[in-house]
Amino acid sequence: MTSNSRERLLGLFERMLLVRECELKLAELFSDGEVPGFIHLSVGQEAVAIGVMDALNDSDTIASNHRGHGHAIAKGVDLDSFFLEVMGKEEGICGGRGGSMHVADMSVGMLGANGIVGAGIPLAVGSALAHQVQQNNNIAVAFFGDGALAEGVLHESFNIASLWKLPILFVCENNGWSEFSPTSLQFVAEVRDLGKAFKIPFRQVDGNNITAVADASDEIVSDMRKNGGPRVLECMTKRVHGHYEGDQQKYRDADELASLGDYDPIMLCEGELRKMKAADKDITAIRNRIENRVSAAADVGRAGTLPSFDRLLSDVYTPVQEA
Amino acid sequence: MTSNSRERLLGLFERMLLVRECELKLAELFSDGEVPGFIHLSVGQEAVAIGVMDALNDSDTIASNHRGHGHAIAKGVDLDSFFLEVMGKEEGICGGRGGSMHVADMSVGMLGANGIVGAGIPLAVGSALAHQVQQNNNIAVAFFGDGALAEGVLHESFNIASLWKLPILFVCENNGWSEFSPTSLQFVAEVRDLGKAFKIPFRQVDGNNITAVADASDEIVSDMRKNGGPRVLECMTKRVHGHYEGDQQKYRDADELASLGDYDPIMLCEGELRKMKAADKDITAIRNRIENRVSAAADVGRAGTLPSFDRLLSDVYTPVQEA
Amino acid sequence: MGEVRFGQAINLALDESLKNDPSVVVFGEDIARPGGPFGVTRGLLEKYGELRVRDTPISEATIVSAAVGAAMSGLKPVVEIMFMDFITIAMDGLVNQAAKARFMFGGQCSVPMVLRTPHGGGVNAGPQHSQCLEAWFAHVPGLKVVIPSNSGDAYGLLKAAIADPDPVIFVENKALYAVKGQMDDDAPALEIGKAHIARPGADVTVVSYGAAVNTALRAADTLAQSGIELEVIDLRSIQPWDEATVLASLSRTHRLIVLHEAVTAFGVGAEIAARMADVGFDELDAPIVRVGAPFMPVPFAASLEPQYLPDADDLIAAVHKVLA
Amino acid sequence: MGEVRFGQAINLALDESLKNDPSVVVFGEDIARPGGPFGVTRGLLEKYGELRVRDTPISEATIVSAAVGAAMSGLKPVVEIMFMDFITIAMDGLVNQAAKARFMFGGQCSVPMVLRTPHGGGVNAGPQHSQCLEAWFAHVPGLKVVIPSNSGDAYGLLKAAIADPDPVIFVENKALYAVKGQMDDDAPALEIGKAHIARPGADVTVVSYGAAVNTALRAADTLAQSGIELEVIDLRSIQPWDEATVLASLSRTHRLIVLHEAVTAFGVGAEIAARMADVGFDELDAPIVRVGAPFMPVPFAASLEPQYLPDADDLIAAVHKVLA
Ligand SMILES: Cc1ncc(C[n+]2csc(CCOP(=O)(O)OP(=O)(O)O)c2C)c(N)n1
Ligand SMILES: Cc1ncc(C[n+]2csc(CCOP(=O)(O)OP(=O)(O)O)c2C)c(N)n1
Ligand SMILES: [Mg+2]
Ligand SMILES: [Mg+2]
Repeated sequence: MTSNSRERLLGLFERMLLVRECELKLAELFSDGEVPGFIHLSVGQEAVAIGVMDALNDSDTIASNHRGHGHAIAKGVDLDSFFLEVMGKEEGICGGRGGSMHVADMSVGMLGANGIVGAGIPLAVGSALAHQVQQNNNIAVAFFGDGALAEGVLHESFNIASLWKLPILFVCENNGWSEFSPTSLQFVAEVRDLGKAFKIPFRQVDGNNITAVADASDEIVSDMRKNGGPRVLECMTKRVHGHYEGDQQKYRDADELASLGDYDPIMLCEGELRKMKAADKDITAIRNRIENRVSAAADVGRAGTLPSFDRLLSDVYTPVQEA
Repeated sequence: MTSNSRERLLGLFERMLLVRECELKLAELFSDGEVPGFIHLSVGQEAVAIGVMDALNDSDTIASNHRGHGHAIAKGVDLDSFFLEVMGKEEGICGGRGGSMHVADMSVGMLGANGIVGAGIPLAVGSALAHQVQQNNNIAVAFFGDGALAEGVLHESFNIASLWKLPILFVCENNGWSEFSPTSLQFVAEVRDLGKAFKIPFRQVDGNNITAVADASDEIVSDMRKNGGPRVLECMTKRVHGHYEGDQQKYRDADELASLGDYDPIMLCEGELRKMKAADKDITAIRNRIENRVSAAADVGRAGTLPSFDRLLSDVYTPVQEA
Repeated sequence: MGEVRFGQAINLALDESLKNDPSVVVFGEDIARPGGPFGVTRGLLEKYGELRVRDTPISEATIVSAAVGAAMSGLKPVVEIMFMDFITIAMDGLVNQAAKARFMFGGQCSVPMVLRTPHGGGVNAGPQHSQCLEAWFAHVPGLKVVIPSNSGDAYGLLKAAIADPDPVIFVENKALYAVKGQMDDDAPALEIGKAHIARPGADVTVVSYGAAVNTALRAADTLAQSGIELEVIDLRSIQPWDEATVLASLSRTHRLIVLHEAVTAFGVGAEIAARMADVGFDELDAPIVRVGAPFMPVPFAASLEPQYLPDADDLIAAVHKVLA
Repeated sequence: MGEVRFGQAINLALDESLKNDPSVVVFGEDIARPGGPFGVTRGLLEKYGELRVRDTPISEATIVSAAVGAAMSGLKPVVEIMFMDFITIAMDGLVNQAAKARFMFGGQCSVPMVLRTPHGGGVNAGPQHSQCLEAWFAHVPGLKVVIPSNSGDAYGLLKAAIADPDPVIFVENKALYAVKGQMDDDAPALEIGKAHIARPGADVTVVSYGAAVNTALRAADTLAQSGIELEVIDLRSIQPWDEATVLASLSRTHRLIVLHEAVTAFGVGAEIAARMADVGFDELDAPIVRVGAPFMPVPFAASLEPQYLPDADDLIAAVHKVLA
């Protein structure tokens, strides 16, 4: 263990904590009525977003799903713009038109969260196609849950990606649930076997172990940049909050709910850091930094202005450039 | 080899020949301008339709695809009504509204050819669901080509059929081509591996060997009736004519085209029959019987009346029953 | 029976249909064990068992096409698509299979299935969870499209839809689920294709359907105070739609407005207006005005969605326009 | 350049776009090696190579959504859906992704893609290979829908569609592919949203698009012999559509007919008629009549399809009606 690896883990820890604290803050704002609509939190799954994104460049692209806050933050969406968007403000990254399920930031290759389960998968295929045509050595990543495995576009996308050797990484965040139904009642195949059938190299990792996710992603992504072609990464993880904020999760066993804490990727990471002899004060400093950063962003969110309707029509189509 | 098995094979031979002669007659009628639209012939693939259907009862259901003449005839659509339909006549099984790509006969469980690649697959899933709910011990069969493997509904249907243990037999007629493109440029997975991934028992047979198809189908179907659940049967076969009648097949190697005769299921079956010491006169009698039957049906087709438009509107919706 | 919520009325209609007809089955995402994303199917699994009430994987295309195949094989499936926006994934089963089977097979079979799905905004669900896409289906010969505006109609129309031999898209405005309304056990059965005059009035005919009918009734209350009487027609079904009732009303009022939540352009209102500009032309004393959503996706923000959604004020402005 | 076939005009526009803009890519089923089911993309693979011109598997949903993702990542994809009927499988990519991306992301990106697809009957292709579904897309904010009626327009409009920053559905009537028409190299660039007066006339305005424009022109020839002058407007694009040109024409003729091959009910004609019954009300001297297909799937038989398809006689009957 080098201080190098400790520094790296501290960085990953901080970024996971950022996602966590942002989402807990959103939960708070939501229950205060400051977030319209509904939100899906990725609490407990932070290691996936942070671990995978650790391997990417800004020019790589990702397509996300309804549970996309972590992906957006990890890919580098400006925090203020993120809060402003989820809170439905004019200064939001999408001008308040999309909200939680549609956060996107083209400037960092975040092609959008998505309200349609599975829809991000073929979008990412298209993005990978663009990278291949442009020969820019970028890769595209599709993030999707175990529930999305049942959608036909997954199958089509695996096939086309493999057939065309597209630079796409399929990341399945398997948290065992799709809404209120367990995966076992939803999908009979193992992702591993699908990967094999479509001749796409597959890897499964403990999605609550940030080092495991980050290391696997690094290896996979450098391999992709060297050798091209698609890859599948399945991250086994846990959804801690309800499907959407406010969902009481009555459909889950008390035992299962009680055990969730044992899998908390941030806690596990902190344990790891302590084993590595990370200094208390460093960890505390990180906690403080994140807390300040998040509460500042939430304040910015609160202070944002409500979007005015008048400008909307002009964004349905691209305005004609004046010659 | 029993005389029993020879009788059986003679029966299968006769039914394959029926499909063949019907299609060759259609080709003739088509070039005479007596068949509107376009038609897709299954010449060379007859063993699949006849072999699978040999295992089914009238109360079993099938959903077919664009290349469905053989399936329809094998399932028992009345020959006159079949010709009348493909030729667009009022007395056709569908009143001339559907034609070649939409032959259906509910009275024999033929739920329709289909103009949409892959669409028959989930229809058959629904039919299997009905059998399961009604606990009638019937099974449903989906016939589809290798090209349909790339459609997402295949994946969804495999999953749901396996999850719900539906009595459905998925029959992939793999003829190596989808329209003008070879399977190798279309689909990277083996059906076998997909079956395995979805935990559906799989079998592959030489689809040009009628005995192989019929025996496998008999075994599979009796197993299904006893033990329930889905099965996959892949029949390796050859498309002899063009994708549609009139297609010159310039995209196929001369060698490949020249070799097609070697795989002819009817010729192979006749060879088998001769090995079994079937009498020449029996085979000749069959040939004559079929020729007469088909030319009589074609004559009926020619003599059919052109549908009149006035009745059409009344079939868009089910007429209200008078009390 | 008194007052029941819209969602509960649907639940009751499903329950009764399952009880009275063993060929009725219900399936969809999270509708069985969890009782439905909006609680509409609660209790059905417990009563009718796993064979007839099923949770499905997230496979909309196959769910809908399987319903078609099941309907062709002796069942009457009632399937749910969780948000109407997701119907984009399931169009083939509806449009190329369910709608055409009877016609293209020469009347050999019917396809007795119902697809229930919620449309509409009002809960800040954003551009992919708020659309009103019913005009698409009204354009497809072979489909019926039913859209109730209140609990009693939801109950009666859903029973009629399930009993109907042909495929019916049954659209539920999600903002209505919690709204209470009168439901009478002994109300006469409702017939698909018959409109209801929700409020008679002599001055302007307002044709509407679904939740927008309630908007129209509110506007009518307001306008009545200044002596303007709206005749509010609740179409109840938009395919088929009750042209005779609309034309008769227009012949009394000579002024027509169509109101719906869907985008105005190329929406359901276009057909009503176009038809009346033909067969009702001689009755018209004023331009036909349509009130609907502007030509844009449904925006998310709390400040935007209410302005996007057509409301009573928009209708009142239109009334003043046709009376000008 | 003289006379070229409609299909060849499209080929030329694709060729030129591929040549001039390295970000243009073309993909679809059997479009590369085989040159397209109608031969429209012949030669493009040979000229521009496998990276930019690709055959796809039969996976319409992914083909279209991949085009959206590619368009968001720097390409200008032109994809083909072999028959418009198959677009039912690819609706999500168009409606929930392509159409909404720009708006719901607050204008951060455009989605410069074109989806080419043939619609229409006339070749006895039956109920699942003949539909005209363009009204669906005209109802979806964020999409543009272009439908040329002749070779010259096909060439000019396809180039405009590919250059357009937003998603365009480019609809080609399959009965036109072999039809020859004038194509001028030095014709001015065409602008999406501008209609063309295909024939001026004082008596009745006939608004149409696609192949039906030619039907209108034939009817106009016939009627001219009895002294009735139709003004035939070729919309060229139905979303956006050129309301100003239609209104101006109506203000001259005071009579309006809309003609298209699609099913009349809830079709494109409904919007044109509805709009004119509002903004053009004072100009109208007669009912607005729509001529389109009856409310049924497209029948297959040789005796049925011609009666199903709206033709010059149907239009002439409508003209007599509005002049009565
Ligand atoms: C096409 C579509 N179908 C259904 C839904 C409703 N829905 C939203 S999330 C979800 C479950 C998704 O499960 P999974 O993919 O495992 O993601 P998770 O919520 O577990 O992160 C469903 C059914 C949807 N948004 N889109
Ligand atoms: C959804 C859809 N996409 C494309 C087509 C056009 N098409 C008709 S048949 C065919 C190839 C099918 O190949 P396969 O399934 O192998 O059947 P085969 O023709 O070989 O019997 C295609 C692409 C279609 N009819 N439906
Ligand atoms: Mg999940
Ligand atoms: Mg094939």
